[in-house]
Amino acid sequence: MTQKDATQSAGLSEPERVELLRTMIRIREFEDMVGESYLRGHTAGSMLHLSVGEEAVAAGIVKAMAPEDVFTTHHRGHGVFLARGADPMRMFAEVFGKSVGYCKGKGGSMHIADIQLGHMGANAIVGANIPISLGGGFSLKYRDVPGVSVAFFGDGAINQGVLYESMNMAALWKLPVVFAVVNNQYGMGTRVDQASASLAFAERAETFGVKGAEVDGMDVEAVYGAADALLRYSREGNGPSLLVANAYRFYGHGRKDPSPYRTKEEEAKWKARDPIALFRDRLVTEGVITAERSERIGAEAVTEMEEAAAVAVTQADPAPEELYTDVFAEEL
Amino acid sequence: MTQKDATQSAGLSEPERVELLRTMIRIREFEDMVGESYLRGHTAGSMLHLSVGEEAVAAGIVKAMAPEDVFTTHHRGHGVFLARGADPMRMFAEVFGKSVGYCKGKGGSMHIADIQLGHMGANAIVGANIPISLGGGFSLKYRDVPGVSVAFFGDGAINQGVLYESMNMAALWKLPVVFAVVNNQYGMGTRVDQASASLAFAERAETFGVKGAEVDGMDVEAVYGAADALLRYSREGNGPSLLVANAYRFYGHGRKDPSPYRTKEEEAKWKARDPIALFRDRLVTEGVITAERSERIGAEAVTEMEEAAAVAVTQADPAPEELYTDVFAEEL
Amino acid sequence: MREIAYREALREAIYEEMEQDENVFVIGEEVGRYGGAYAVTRGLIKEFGARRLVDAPISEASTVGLGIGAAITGLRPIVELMYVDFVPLAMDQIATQMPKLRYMTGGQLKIPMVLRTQGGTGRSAGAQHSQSLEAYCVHTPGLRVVMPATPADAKGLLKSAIRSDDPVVFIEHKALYARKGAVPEETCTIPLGKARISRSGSDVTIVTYSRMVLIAEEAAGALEAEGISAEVIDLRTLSPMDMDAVSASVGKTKRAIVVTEAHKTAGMSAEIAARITESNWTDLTAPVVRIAAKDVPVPATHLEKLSIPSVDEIVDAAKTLCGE
Amino acid sequence: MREIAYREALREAIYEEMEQDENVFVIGEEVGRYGGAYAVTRGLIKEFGARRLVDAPISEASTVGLGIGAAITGLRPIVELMYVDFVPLAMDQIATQMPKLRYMTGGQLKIPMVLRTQGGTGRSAGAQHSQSLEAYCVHTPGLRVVMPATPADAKGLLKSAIRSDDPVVFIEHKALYARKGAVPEETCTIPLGKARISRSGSDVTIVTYSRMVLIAEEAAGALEAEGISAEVIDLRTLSPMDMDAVSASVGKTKRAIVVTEAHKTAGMSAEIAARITESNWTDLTAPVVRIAAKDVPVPATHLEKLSIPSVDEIVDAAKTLCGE
Ligand SMILES: Cc1ncc(C[n+]2csc(CCOP(=O)(O)OP(=O)(O)O)c2C)c(N)n1
Ligand SMILES: Cc1ncc(C[n+]2csc(CCOP(=O)(O)OP(=O)(O)O)c2C)c(N)n1
Ligand SMILES: [Mg+2]
Ligand SMILES: [Mg+2]
Repeated sequence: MTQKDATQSAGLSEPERVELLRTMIRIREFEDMVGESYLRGHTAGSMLHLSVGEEAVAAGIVKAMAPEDVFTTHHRGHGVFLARGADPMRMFAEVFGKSVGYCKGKGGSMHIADIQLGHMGANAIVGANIPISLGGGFSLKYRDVPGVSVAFFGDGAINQGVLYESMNMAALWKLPVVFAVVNNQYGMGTRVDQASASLAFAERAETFGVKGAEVDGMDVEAVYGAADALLRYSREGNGPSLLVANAYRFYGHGRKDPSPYRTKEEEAKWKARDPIALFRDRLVTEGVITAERSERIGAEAVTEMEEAAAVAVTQADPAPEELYTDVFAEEL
Repeated sequence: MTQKDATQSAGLSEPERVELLRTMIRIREFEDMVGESYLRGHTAGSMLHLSVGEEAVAAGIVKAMAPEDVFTTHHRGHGVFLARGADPMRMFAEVFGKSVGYCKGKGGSMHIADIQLGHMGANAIVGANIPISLGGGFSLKYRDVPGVSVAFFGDGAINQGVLYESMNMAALWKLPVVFAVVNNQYGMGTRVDQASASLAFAERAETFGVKGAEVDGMDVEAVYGAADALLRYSREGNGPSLLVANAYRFYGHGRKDPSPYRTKEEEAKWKARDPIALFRDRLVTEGVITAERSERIGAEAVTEMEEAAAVAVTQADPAPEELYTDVFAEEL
Repeated sequence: MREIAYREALREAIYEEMEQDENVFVIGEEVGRYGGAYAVTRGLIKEFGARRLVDAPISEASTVGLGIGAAITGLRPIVELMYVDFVPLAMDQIATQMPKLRYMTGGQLKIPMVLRTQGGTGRSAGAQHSQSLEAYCVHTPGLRVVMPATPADAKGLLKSAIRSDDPVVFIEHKALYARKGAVPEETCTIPLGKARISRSGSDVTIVTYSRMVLIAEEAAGALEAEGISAEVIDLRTLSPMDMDAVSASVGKTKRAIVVTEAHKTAGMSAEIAARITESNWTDLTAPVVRIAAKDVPVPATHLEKLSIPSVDEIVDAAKTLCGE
Repeated sequence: MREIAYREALREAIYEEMEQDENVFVIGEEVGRYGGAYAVTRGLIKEFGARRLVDAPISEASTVGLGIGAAITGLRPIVELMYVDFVPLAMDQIATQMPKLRYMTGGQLKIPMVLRTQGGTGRSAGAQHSQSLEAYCVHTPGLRVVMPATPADAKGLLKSAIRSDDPVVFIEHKALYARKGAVPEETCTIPLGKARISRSGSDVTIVTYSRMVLIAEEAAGALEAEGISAEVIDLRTLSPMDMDAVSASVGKTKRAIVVTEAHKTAGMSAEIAARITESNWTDLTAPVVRIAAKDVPVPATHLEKLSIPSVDEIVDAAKTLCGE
């Protein structure tokens, strides 16, 4: 290890930091590309929720995860899944409704899953993935596997009662469950403070016996640091934890939503803290990478995503018989 | 007003204090009597949840309520309803499944209601009355009526997600809703700390923007004082509040449950703080009533309940046609 | 007559009822500022303010409960659930509270409340945003269930639903919002519980509702070209069901096809078929044909369309029925 | 053969399966220390400890969700809901997650999970503790639904349900727990999806399940005295339904009565009647008779009994059917 490799931030080595940047850029490019495909009519479904602006949350938390960990996401979960190692072609294919998609095209953007990668499923019902992740944590502990179960959900899900039921159960049995709140400030057109009377989410978690923390969701290393601490805490048998990561969705709720409910000033303020630009600039300033290298990473990501989308779009639709398969594991 | 009348405790006059004692004794006698009737097979239904031991909570909170207030209860709601002015005969009749019962015998013990008295219904689904009371509070504010809406529920309901959804909504719109937690230490055979990882319920409420307080539920004046403060707060437009009143159910979950899940020592400890005895002794010690008068109140209550039960038991069953009525307000 | 879209017809109904009754209010996710996920309540907040167009947090169970409590105490709530797929989140309030409180309290509690929602396929949004769950509600005594197919019915039935003193589950269809149709200018209600003969015919009766009325109409058109005269009955209200209208039609045609976008097993197609069989036993020349969604979760992608009834299926069934 | 009670048969099934598979565990309110509200799991915590008999807080939705997550990750949960009336509280997990996750993920997620609950009338506990909600589940593709009537079936079917790799809703009946019946000593499973001829007969087929099997048997006994030979079919599994068995019987008797304790409209009686009509059209001498609970919330008090099918109703219907 060279001297330079040993320079660390939030405990990360230089190569790790670069990879984190690459992850964020790849997410951004995937989302932009899938959004464009959507506008061009390539997607099968009519709903597409992009996580642009939230890359630091996805990359930072997933970085703190171990191979044996499991997770679920909400409907805005592409970023998390990509960070976890998803194959973009199969993701595009799923969104396009193709048979080589992660779910054979039967799920679409809102139901992507890959049990091999510990992805127990994106979920289109706000909050519904939370108790399922609770069960993942229960199972890890029951089977004595040293993993954690992470539930990713939005600020909107904060008001679904199952969150509190699940926090209580996780705390009661000291389960390795991490509640990851991707607070992008809005649930559709409703600003978080228009839906939640109190924003003291981390303190609230503590009153359920859940360790709570809040973090700047635009700073990937801050997210990683906070997530790493909480995941460690939960992994080591201390019980559940909750992380609120404050970010912003740069697109509307769906790809076509012009977001008339928020001001241009607010958007500009948040976009000025673009998590990718912030981190890239930091790495450049600290001499970890050059501007050129960062641009190369960007260009590579563009190529990767273009190619993946191009391959996906030509794939076959599921055969009509697929309508009837996968309902049950066993026929009776 | 004589000098003596002016002597007050928790702001209550002597006659009020005596009435509070009478209310508690009447609840106790009703519950004992209905329990006996149950054992004799007079009740129509098989489920009977008695509030003996919780009289101070019912009497104290209801004392703080105004005529325009509305409320719901859980399945253990006889005491609250009696304190509110229910006719014991019609209550017995309902529990016995008679047509003169509050609900024509169609509801039974777990579904008693009297909209005239602001009673929007006992509810047999743990927690389900909470959002209904939220709606009562919404309606009071919408109609500009200076009332509050009180939801009575047990420590078991603390783990139903709707409580948190409802607290948030009540806080968001500053609704006059009071969440009254009758913490009798058990939900069936499960001790409160076996179901709830954290017992910081009042603090928890605060993190939802709900004013929280906790009180000794065996001391009726303490309950009244705390409830009065919270109801005032909510009535005056400051938003919702939550009161945790710590009490104990002296019988089992149902009348026949021998409560093998709790120790005799624990029972004895709580019974030593019988809310009726505590308050009676205080009033006697303070010279507000004599022991004789308190016994007379007891005897009157016994007679009242015996007579009410005797009348109720001879009433007619609902006619078979009643099966089909009251499904809809309008026939189509 | 002027033509307006289904969503505008609904908006007019809400507007008119809110204007004439101060106790009517709307609550639901995104119903106010945003104007509704399907733009039904767009603009109403400007007219009536946030007091009467209440943006709810994502808390379906408690939002429906709020409506119930408000209804008990004298208001007339219109609660919107953005998708019928979210009915299960509030199912305790919808199935165990709203329809039962009146009965359990011996008639004391009145619940004049409308639960507006929308369902069906058409956006390839997958199994959690494409369902047709009316049977859950129709199977629950104490609920009225309404599913309009046309703008005129949407308006007239919603007005009646809002005026009803009983809880009404009012299920719109996501694929109908933009469809236009003639709707009278003047205020008029359409009574709950009455079916509509959408097309007269003499050879076979097609009983259906909501968007499947369009499919049935299309099938009837195709059948006409082949010399088969199909009568299409739009039930409009599923609970209670207008069996008089259905029976009279089948009495005439002797053949019946039931079409639903909902899953087949233990759904509305079974109930309608069973009732027709009971009421028109001696008329029927063959068993009632049920054409319903396949008993699989609704897939995303192009499979979605294969999962629901098609014009061809109806045409084939009618030809077979009439061919004997 | 030894006779044991229905609840003991269930307990044996759970015991045996837990013993042979470490991944089987039970979670629900009061299932551990208390031993279950209806004493089904009594004593099991002593054998298996609190790790495998998990007392859940009163959080039905999340408890079912926990089961799903545990099932996805390799366990075989038995989740108990104390009453079927609480199914609506967890309805999103039961109807929108448990049965759809496998399909939506293209077969990736396996949900080997049993949701045990109990329903029906018999305790005069009112509309919120006396329901029969099987149709909600049967109408939802992706679920198996089982409703045993006898101790032997309770044991054998529960064992099969626990071993199934698919989600099974297993609905017991509160009025059957104490009933005794012959149950083989040796381990034996009963396959899901197969009906049982509970009584052979030649004049009329009575199709039913769960406690109504007893009522049907009683009616069959009474009918025998009047010279009418009734065949009673106990469906046992409602999803999938064993139509081969039903069809064969009706093919023989030419007459069918369906009896359910669930509400009539849009419930199981409609589906069974519709299927029989479809499969046995040419056999039937009269429309299938549906005898079901009245379409009113279940009342407390003595009215409860009037709300559900009676022996007399069945006898009368059979006599009318056979009298023509
Ligand atoms: C139970 C439920 N209610 C409502 C919706 C409709 N809906 C989809 S996304 C969304 C907003 C969710 O906001 P948040 O949780 O903050 O996630 P974000 O979209 O901001 O990522 C809503 C209301 C839904 N899918 N599920
Ligand atoms: C939703 C729901 N779950 C479970 C039950 C069964 N049950 C009835 S009372 C009860 C315990 C409730 O405890 P608590 O809320 O503390 O009230 P308490 O009985 O102690 O007054 C349970 C589990 C129910 N009626 N409703
Ligand atoms: Mg958000
Ligand atoms: Mg309690």
